[in-house]
Amino acid sequence: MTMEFLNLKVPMALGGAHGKAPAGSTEGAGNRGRRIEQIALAVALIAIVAALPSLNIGYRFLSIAITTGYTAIALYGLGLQFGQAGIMSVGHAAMLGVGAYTAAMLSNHLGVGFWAALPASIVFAAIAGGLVGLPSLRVSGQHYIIITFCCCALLVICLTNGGKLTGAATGLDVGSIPRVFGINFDKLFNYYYLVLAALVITLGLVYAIVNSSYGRTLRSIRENEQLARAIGINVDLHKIGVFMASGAFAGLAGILQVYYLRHISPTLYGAFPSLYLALMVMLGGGRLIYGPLIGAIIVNFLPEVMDLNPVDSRIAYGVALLVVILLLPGGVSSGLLAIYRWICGRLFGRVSKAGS
Amino acid sequence: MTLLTVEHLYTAYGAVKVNHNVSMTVDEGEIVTIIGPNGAGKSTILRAISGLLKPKQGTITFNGRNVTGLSADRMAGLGVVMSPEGRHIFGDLTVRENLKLGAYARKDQSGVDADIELMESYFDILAKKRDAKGSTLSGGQQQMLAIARGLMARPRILILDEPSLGLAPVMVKEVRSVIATVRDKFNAAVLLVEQNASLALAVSERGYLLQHGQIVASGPIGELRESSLMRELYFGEQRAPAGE
Amino acid sequence: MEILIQQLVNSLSVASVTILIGMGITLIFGLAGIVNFAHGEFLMIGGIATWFFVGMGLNFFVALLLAMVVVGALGFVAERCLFRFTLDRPMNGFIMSIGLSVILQHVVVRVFDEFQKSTPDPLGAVWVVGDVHIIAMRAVVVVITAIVVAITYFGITRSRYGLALRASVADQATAELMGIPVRRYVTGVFVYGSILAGLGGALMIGLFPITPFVGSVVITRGFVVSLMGGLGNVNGAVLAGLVLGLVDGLSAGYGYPEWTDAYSLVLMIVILVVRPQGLLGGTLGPKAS
Amino acid sequence: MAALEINGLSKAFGGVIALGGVDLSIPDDRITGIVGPNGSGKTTLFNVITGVYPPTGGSITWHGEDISGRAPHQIARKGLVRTFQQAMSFPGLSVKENIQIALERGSRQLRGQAPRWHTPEDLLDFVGLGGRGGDDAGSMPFGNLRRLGVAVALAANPVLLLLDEPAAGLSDGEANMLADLIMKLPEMGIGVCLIDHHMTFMTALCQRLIVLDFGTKIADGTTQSVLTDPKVMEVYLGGEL
Amino acid sequence: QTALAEDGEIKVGVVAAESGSFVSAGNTIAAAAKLATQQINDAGGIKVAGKTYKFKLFIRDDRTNVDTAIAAARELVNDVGVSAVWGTESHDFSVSMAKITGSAKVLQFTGNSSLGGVLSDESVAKDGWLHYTFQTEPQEWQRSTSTAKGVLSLVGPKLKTPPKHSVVFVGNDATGQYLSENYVTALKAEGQTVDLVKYPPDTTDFSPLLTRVKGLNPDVVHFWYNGDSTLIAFPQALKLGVAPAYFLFGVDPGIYKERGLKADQPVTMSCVPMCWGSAPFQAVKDYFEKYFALGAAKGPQSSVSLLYYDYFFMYAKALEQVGKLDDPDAVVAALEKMQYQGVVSAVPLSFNDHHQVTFATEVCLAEPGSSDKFKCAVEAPPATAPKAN
Ligand SMILES: Nc1ncnc2c1ncn2[C@@H]1O[C@H](COP(=O)(O)OP(=O)(O)OP(=O)(O)O)[C@@H](O)[C@H]1O
Ligand SMILES: Nc1ncnc2c1ncn2[C@@H]1O[C@H](COP(=O)(O)OP(=O)(O)OP(=O)(O)O)[C@@H](O)[C@H]1O
Ligand SMILES: [Mg+2]
Ligand SMILES: [Mg+2]
Repeated sequence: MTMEFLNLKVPMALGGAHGKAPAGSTEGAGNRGRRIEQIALAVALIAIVAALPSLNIGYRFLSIAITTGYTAIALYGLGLQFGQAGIMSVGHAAMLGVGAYTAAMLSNHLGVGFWAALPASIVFAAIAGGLVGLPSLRVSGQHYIIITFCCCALLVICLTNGGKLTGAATGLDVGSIPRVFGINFDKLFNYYYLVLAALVITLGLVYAIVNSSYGRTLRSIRENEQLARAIGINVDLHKIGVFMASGAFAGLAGILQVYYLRHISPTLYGAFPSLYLALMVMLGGGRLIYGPLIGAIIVNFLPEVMDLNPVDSRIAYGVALLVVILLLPGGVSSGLLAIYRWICGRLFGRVSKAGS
Repeated sequence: MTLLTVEHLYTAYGAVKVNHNVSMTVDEGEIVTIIGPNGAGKSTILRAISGLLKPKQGTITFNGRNVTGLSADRMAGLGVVMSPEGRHIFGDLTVRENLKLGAYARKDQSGVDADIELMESYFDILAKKRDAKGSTLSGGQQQMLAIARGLMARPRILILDEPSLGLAPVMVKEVRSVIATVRDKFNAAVLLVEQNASLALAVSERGYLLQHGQIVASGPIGELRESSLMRELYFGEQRAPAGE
Repeated sequence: MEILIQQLVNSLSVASVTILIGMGITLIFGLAGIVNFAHGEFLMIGGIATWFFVGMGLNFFVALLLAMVVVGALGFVAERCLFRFTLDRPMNGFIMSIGLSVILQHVVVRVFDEFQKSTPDPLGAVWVVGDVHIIAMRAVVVVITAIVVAITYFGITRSRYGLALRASVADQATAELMGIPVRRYVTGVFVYGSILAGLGGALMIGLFPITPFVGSVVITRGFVVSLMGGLGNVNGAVLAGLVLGLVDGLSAGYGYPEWTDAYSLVLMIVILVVRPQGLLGGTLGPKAS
Repeated sequence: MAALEINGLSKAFGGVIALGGVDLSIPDDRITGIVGPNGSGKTTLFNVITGVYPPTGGSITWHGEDISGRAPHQIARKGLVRTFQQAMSFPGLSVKENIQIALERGSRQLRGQAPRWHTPEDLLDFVGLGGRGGDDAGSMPFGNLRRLGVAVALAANPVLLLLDEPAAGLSDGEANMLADLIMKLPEMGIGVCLIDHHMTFMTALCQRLIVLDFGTKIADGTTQSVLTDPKVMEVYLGGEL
Repeated sequence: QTALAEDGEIKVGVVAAESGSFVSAGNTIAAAAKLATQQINDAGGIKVAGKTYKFKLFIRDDRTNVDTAIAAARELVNDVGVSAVWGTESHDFSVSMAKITGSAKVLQFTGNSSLGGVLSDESVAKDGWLHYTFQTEPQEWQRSTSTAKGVLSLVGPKLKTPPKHSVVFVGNDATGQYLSENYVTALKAEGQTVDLVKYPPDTTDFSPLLTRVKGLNPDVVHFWYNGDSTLIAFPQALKLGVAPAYFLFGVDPGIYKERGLKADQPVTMSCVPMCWGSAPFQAVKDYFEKYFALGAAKGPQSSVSLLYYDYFFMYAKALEQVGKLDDPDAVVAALEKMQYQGVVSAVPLSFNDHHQVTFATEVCLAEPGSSDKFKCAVEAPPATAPKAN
């Protein structure tokens, strides 16, 4: 079906609602100059972020940076699922929950520590992602969104009533991460670097996926399932695949979270955290490589920056969100990118040709 | 009497300019065809006239009234009705409901049922599939429904974007007679974009030839068919460069 | 036996508030193509407004009407200033509505406070039949719901508006070509749905106290009802509301009480997987590609 | 035996019998045309062959293998690739990426041959969309969209290409260019089965025509003989061409 | 990492929810902390080794978000360098925070009843992770027993036959799960047969569950733990005629009166820990007068402030006793031994060897048919944990 017929923007499924890929999106970044630009940007970013702790930024800031880091990891999974395959979920915290609870239960009942639990958390969350994804093969976008919300609520109910196994409503505690190479992860700095490393790996993987033929396959499903099937793409398999990938990243985020908080309980994985995850992806932009990271940074740091009276800050926060969504429908990252391209165009006297 | 006047029309999608300085008229009861290669901007002119797309510049006058920039629903209320390219049937609604919606802007709801019967007599498939969902119709059946739905509005001017698309030859002939009927029975003008040469030439009186968004020739259809561009386009006598 | 009858009576009243919420959502979601997560806050504001007007000395039912007006106006402003601009990107509208819900909650906290608000029971009467207690206010809620359902059914489903709205949500441009003033109708549906939320909130505070945070508790049920019944389908919302009410009543009465919420969630997932278009079928909502 | 053998194929939608027991054999080294009145079951035939709908009865054999009831992607991987009557693309992506996706898929089903097209640009040139790779597939004019549809299907590396009304919306001139393109396919080892109502286009391309009416085959033979068949003239052409 | 006071200041911190879903409890902590530190400072501060110090209070909002709570704790402990922290009011946050405060040897006072579940010989021992954490809510079996005794003794005379069958109706969340166990045991120890019905947190329409309770034919229904939910459920219960008598935990007589609640049945209620609507002791009355004079809101949760107030004075006293500011271990030891006559209790406050405070709970009875006539009792806390018979 021709989508842009009649030149009225056809409302797209709740699932794939970002409209056209913004200029310069990671999708099909073929151009060599752009790739160099991207690598330079990534290196610069990592350098800055790695240098942060030595700038004496304070523990509060560092703590929030850690939260931002593992949240961003989960968001990258959601970003793959939403930005590439076009299937949104507002129950994503449940996947984090599976990762976190896997680690906590292994530690409490079997005495398994962080490093051994790490792959288990990732695998279990991936499986959970695949299972929760199954209904999406039958129901359409917005119906599926509500199903994810309900799955998340169900998980919370199960964890709350899980007795000793899940620690019920009180939740579970975990110990510290065993040292490797003498690194003590109880030190906040070291934990920060651990999360940072995980984030960099995530970023690399996501970048590779998005720019691989697999990424293109996902996008084809997002844009037109029927056509994708007709050229031989196994749509169902890839949908479940992306849910599992998305779950795997959430699992990684989950285990990092539980060993940071050292104590978890079901409410951490309920409706509200899930909504916030969806919100962060939308805010940052699901399709650009830095979108999820920017979303996580905004949501975690904005309340800090706007440290008004708490009630006022919430109101201001909500208003800021409305303004961003209205003015930058592709997310903040696409807005930033547009500004960046504009500046480049000005500086180098060349009009960016991207997307024209 | 001139029914529709388009003067110095410019259109664009964002930064992409499509039509430049297009001027044309349609008289009452007249059948006019716009002809032009793929991507020339034919559909875009129709969108601008029917109110789906705001012109960048220029005026559109209908029945002596300046209607530039009016929304599509207002235009439909005035009697400017378009049956869009690609059918756009409401797939979830039944054939009958689709027809009823066609008459939405009409004030005389009493006449609607009679008109539905009339449409069913023009296209008997619509009677057979009365309660079937739009999406289950075959491509050609949908096309017939789209034309009938446009007629249901009893328009002053009916705008048809490629009405013969996907119709079997026997049905193309049917459409030809329906278009004639529109004028004779419904007293309406017809503005047509049509790639099927035999249909366009058979029904229309006048034509505009469009290339690169601009009108390059106009006149009685018999004269136009002799123009070289027209021959090239409709009869493939010379190759037009691809991808225009 | 009395307990069972009492549970059935309860279910009916639980169902009616659910139906009111679900109907507003099903119309806004299914026919205006807007996913409004702040619908729960609209309801909360309906309740708080009622509380405020009752506090000013007005009769409860006068306050209820005023609350409907207030929430209707709120809906009008929200649609015209916000959702209008995201019609083509429902997911953005959805996220925006989350922002709106945060704002509304905290504006209420700011203007009043975060504590529970309650009004005295407007009727106070309880009819005891056998050992079954029928609370007068709950009976009134059931009756009002029935009236609203009837009005909505005939106003939207039976009239040509219903058809026009279904067409608009399926294909906005073509609907406009048919002469349907899509934008105006979308506003109309949104405001009507909001008024229903206002009514729901007012009736709710007639039954029990509410806090500024009650919206997020009821919203899920609203979405569940609208999807279970079929988007945009008034009958569907009624049926789904009754089913949920019954499931809640019976599972609370005879199931494991701590799993009460889970029964309806599982039921909904099963229904949607078996019948993706909902029990009675509906629109596809914001156009699915 | 022809590559695609269809025996007693039927498909009913509730009470509507879209296909009522069709026997066909379609070779994969030639161009075969299918015509018929609107609603006669042509698209349904393609839909059933490519696995969009399961058949109600009958069998479909592709190179000796029964493929009825298989999933669409499995059938596509066996070399039966179709286009859609409503021209389709991946609208949010660039034209180039549209083709690249299909090329990558197709290159996994090479069946021992060398790839025909190495880059999206090769294919774009082939269908006459050269230089349009950067366009957004969602805002293309109709005619180009049709070409893109054909290009995507070709990229998926078909053995038999099923085209549903590829010339709809094209003028005679444009249809001629498309015909030239399709004409080249059998030489390249791609069979074509084609539905269209554009008769000059069909007569130019097909030596053999199959005519469906009410879900049954009413004629099958050389184009010349079919088009002069009085029954076909009556139900389909509505008199002389 | 010990917090050293400079310029005669002792930095102390509060982490509480000033926004988000726990806001109504969280605000009371901040209010109590401001009142206590202001009083201590105005009265001349704390004298340590001949020098006078004043409390400098750092209040951090956790936005009812555990990540923010942790960031706030990290900031207070590592950046600001406080020597003690008060808060938070929710279990998960307290536990996560304790892991930060504990390893930095910063004292933490938290009025979190379910913390009792992790305070053990091991965890509060010298190298245990809760060595520096003190629970400022009474041990649950104490509160449960004194409450159960109080309820039954007030309700009993009002009923035709002494109550035998109690139903405990409780929210199924962390606190609810933990608390109800103890209360059920306490009721059983008082000779009751007990049924426990848990409702999902956030329930708004309780009628189906209350009808279930009614079907159990209880003599007394105990709405346990969450005052806000109780205030929603109780009027519904009255209309459904669920039981001949009720107990409302966490509902203050002040609220009962303000809401104009009224019942033909005897209704008892208790507060966490003392009621502001019908304060049993003059000290408590005075406290609430000052507290509300500061502009704090009157709500079901107002009393929670008392779980934090006294401990500022205890901490100040402990510092004075130790005579050093840089020896948290000595401060802990001093607190472990201390008897302090606070506002919240008629008998001196003291911590047991699990760092849990001991005091009694006040229970009030609203006279049937009235919303403002109360009869209150404070049962002395029992010496040992009850055993169900
Ligand atoms: N939604 C859109 N956004 C951007 N550009 C568009 C959009 N729709 C059409 N265009 C561009 O406008 C130009 C004119 O398109 P239009 O659809 O009017 O052509 P047409 O003459 O009707 O062609 P056809 O015969 O193929 O239907 C084309 O170059 C097309 O790419
Ligand atoms: N999904 C469906 N549900 C019900 N009926 C259907 C469905 N799909 C097709 N039909 C019916 O089957 C018949 C054959 O339709 P089909 O689309 O195959 O026709 P066609 O030969 O391709 O016609 P056209 O030339 O108009 O495209 C039609 O009567 C159509 O209404
Ligand atoms: Mg066109
Ligand atoms: Mg067809």
